[in-house]
Amino acid sequence: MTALTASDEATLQPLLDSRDDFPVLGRTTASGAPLVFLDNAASTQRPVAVIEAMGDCYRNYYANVHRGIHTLSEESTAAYEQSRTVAANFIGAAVDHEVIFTAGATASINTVARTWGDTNIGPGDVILLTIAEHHANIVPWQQLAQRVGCKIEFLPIDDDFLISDEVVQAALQKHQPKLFAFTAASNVLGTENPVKRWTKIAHDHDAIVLIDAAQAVPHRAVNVQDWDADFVVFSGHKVCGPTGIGVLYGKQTLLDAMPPFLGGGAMIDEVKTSGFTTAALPDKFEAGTPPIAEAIGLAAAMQYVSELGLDNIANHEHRMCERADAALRSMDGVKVIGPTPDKKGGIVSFQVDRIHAHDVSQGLDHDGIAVRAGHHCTMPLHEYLGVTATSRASFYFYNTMDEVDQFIESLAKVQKKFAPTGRRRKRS
Amino acid sequence: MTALTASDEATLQPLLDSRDDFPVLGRTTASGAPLVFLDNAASTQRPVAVIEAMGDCYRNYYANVHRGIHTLSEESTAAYEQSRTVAANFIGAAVDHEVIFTAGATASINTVARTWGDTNIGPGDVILLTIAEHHANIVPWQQLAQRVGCKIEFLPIDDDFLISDEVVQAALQKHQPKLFAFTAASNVLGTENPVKRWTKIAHDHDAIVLIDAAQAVPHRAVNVQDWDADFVVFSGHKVCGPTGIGVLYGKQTLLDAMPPFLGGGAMIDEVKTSGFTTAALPDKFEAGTPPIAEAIGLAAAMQYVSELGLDNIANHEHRMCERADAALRSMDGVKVIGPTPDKKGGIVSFQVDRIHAHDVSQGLDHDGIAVRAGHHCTMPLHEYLGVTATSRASFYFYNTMDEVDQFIESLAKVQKKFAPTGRRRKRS
Amino acid sequence: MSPSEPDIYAEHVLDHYEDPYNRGPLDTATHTDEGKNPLCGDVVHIDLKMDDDGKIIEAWFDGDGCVISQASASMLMEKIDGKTMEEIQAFTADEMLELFGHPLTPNRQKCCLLSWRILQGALKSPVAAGDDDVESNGARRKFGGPTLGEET
Amino acid sequence: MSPSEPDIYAEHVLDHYEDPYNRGPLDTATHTDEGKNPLCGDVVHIDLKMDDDGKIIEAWFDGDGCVISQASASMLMEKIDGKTMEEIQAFTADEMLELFGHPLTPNRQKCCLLSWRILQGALKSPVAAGDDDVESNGARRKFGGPTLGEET
Ligand SMILES: Cc1ncc(COP(=O)(O)O)c(C=O)c1O
Ligand SMILES: Cc1ncc(COP(=O)(O)O)c(C=O)c1O
Repeated sequence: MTALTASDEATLQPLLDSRDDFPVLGRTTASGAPLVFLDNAASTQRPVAVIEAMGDCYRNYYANVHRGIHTLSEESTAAYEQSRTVAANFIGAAVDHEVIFTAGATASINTVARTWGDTNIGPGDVILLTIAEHHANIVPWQQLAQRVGCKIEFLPIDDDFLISDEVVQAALQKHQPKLFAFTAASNVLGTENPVKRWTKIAHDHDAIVLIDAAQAVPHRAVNVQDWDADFVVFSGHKVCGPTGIGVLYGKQTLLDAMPPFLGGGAMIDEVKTSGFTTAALPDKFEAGTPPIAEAIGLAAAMQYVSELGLDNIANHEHRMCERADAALRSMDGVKVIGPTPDKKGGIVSFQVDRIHAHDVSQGLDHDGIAVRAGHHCTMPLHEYLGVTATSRASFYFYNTMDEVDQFIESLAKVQKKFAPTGRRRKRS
Repeated sequence: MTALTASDEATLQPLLDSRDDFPVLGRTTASGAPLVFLDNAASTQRPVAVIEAMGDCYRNYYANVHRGIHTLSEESTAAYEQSRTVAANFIGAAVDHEVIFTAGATASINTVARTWGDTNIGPGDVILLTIAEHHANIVPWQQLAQRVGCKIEFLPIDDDFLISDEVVQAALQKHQPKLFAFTAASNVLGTENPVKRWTKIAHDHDAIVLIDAAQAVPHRAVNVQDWDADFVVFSGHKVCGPTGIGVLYGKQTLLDAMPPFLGGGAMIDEVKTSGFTTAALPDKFEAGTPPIAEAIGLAAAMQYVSELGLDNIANHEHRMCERADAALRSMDGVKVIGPTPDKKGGIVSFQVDRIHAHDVSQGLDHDGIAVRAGHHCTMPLHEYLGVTATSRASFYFYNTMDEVDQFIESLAKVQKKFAPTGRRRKRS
Repeated sequence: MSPSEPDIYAEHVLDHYEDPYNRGPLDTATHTDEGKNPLCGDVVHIDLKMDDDGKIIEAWFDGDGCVISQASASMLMEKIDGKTMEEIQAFTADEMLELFGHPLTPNRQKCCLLSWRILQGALKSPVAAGDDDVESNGARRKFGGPTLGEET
Repeated sequence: MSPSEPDIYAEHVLDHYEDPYNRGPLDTATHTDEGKNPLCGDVVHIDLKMDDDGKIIEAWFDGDGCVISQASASMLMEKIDGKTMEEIQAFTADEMLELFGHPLTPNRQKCCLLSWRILQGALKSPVAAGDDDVESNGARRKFGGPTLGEET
């Protein structure tokens, strides 16, 4: 692990100070221990600014958006559309209406599968995924396969938990997929895939590219135009935003050519008893009353995160990851599931010999440390690795090196606690 | 209009007092006039209790739900599932897992159309709707028709804006629809349809029944078991709850037999590279991270509304509707679009001769009064009635008789303001 | 009207509404288009007579809708009289809003821009080309891009 | 362990985990079932030997999983030894949680109830009927009703 320079310390301070903006970080867990929240890959916490932005909407100017002529509706509409602008800027979209607000990353991928997928994928066509995808980026394609009879191919990972450009290239060559859908950062391995390079290779093979950026957008600067990806999805709740909202980014030409998904108010141009015509972007994909307060909360979250600086965030997470990774690798009976820290963001998954991940998690919780245990919605990856469950510590900017150390210390205790001691059951 | 009895006044007081719980009701509009919010059919306002319930979740115990072993996840999961119980009780569902949390009423109807619809409706099958349906209860069926080739029939309304049981009976007899989907209360006409009776008639003709209860659940006591409806949908934001959440209620036997809709985390039992199996209810229909804080906010809203008493709310709304309706009908050049007050809830739509609905709305806004103008997502109804746009005042429990009077007075002013006066354009 | 009245119903707006410039059909039109804002039901029809150099000799509108949409159409007809095709094509949406002269909220801007959109469409729709199929929804088909949704 | 340790890892739970009652296969089983909780990967297999009167002569389990799932399976085997089919069928989920003896959060209750579910399944699965097809996911197929979801 490299030492902190003076300039590192300067950029770190605002991140450490940010803890004060997160009320929940001050609490204790069931056992009375102070909370050490290392479950950020599942969902992050909210700063007061986000909670207040939504409260402010409800307290001061809320009404349904779209075409309301009265004051509140005008104000709500303006705030809702301004949130779209913020989101578009945050990910570097060319125009605002390429940003569609959905219920979350899962809803976003399903939208693409049911619209672009149903119209462009046919029997025998191939969709290429990686074995490390989240269920959200597997099941919608398996459902599409049930509907249209396409095939799904999975890119394997190598012994270092990585996928080389050559493997990507060869698979695209061999399968000629219509779609290559992959995660920008694995929620288990932590691996950060080279999105721009793979997108280029895929485009060279005429594949459309969908990026699951659920674990990327919150943690490093993302520019969808630089990536040149066709579709990009992520969730609000993983970037300090509210639940109930996510984003589907799509290139305008693609979105324009796609049929609508959900039918209802706002997505129509005209409805007659004989049929309907579709509204222009973004309304076309936003049927019904949208997540108004959630969009406003998400914009506040993006502003908050931007002010801290995504490069600073990425650096700090990386350092915590390095420290945790090194410590775990040095422990007897602990195995890190994932590549070396230089290849990953702030996620470290691991297994402890002879202790089930649930017991690890429960044991750590006793010391206040929150980590996830299970298959993390990546059963194919776990099956591929030959394990049923793993434990995962995942960091965000408000975590500290000290918390990393507490986590490691507690894990050592847990290991000891569950070590076999030749106990005997009471014979009745 | 009947006079208030002493007991009416006693039940009214808590409703009037409730205004203090809604910060937004204290504000002024663009012109500086105090807000009179009569746009409740589009969306209602939030009491502090709801805003705080969500803030409390984020400040004190938020984490992603489902299978997290750590303290915060256990607490969030418990609160999320407790919200389901509250919602199930609120609508009288037999078991909690018949309540599916969705993104809203629109998402709920689309879910039924894409799952139950795609598997049970075929070419030539008939879906019966009424001409007064919201686009949310029309477009998803038109999309289904595009996919499977079914037919859609619309029940007309009579000159009194009503549909008689005989017309319902005859249409069911004639068309033998697989599905009868209708609104419990029209968002334009205000008509409250006899849900229980029509459901019975439909069941006698072997039709499945879907109730769009978006305008019913917030305004009167609803019991889905008493209705005996197969599917019931509504949105959180129309019952003082947050945006970004709604409910799909379905009878367990139907939900169990339906394929899943959105694919992803939580809705699966097992995922392999070769395919997936589906989780049990309610997870089956709740793919991905659900609207956690929104569910908690919705439960708080339901508790708030329950404490005021849905019968009291219905009574009070009805009185305001009577007063507004009578006043509008007595004005020259104003036409009420909808049945007499005894047939409707707290919604009055109207047209003013020679003044476009947008100008009416803008004119009223100048006096602080917020009403909607347009087709209110019911273009087929408007086409049927031969009008392009109407104005709509819609009441909720926090509105007052006094506000009704202010609205009527302002409307008279607007009428005068836009009356032709023989003006001449400046000739340049 | 009282001084606190919203500007958008200012005297000269209402004047245009009640006493519009060139409202009615133009039988000798060389270019024509019609479209609506289905979200509120506003309709505008524009007939233009252009000479061989692409200069507007006569510009007429007809329509149905709110004060904003109809008054702004009247102002636009007055404005373009005698202008060339190029000048009209260079006339931006922002300039249209400026022509109206009073700040409009986003929702009402759509009302104001309806006639501007139809005008741009009319320039590309010579009468000979047959206009039957543009009637319903023609404007929308020609003018893509983002819109505000309908009301709920 | 310190006194503040969560009860669910109390001495007698860990005792059952390390020194389980009747863990292993039973070749003479008359009834058997197996199932897993795919959400966490816990697996439990149960072999029962019942006499003609439906009384349990021997009850054995095998499995893989967390302390709660395996220790509770051991407790359950100990408990049902010598019981009749009726007695076991009458044994409710709540009684199973009581048998475990320490309050469990909803998520961990599922771990504790896994062996209880498989036991109820085994009663209905005589060995002769062929068990090959119940292996994967059998429990889920037999035990419907609501579940908590998987983790994200
Ligand atoms: C009768 C009716 N049905 C359905 C809806 C759609 O609800 P949402 O926009 O919340 O999905 C509405 C609200 O606009 C409505 O009034
Ligand atoms: C990589 C990845 N993709 C997709 C998702 C799904 O996100 P959501 O549950 O918010 O829809 C997640 C979060 O669990 C994730 O980590």
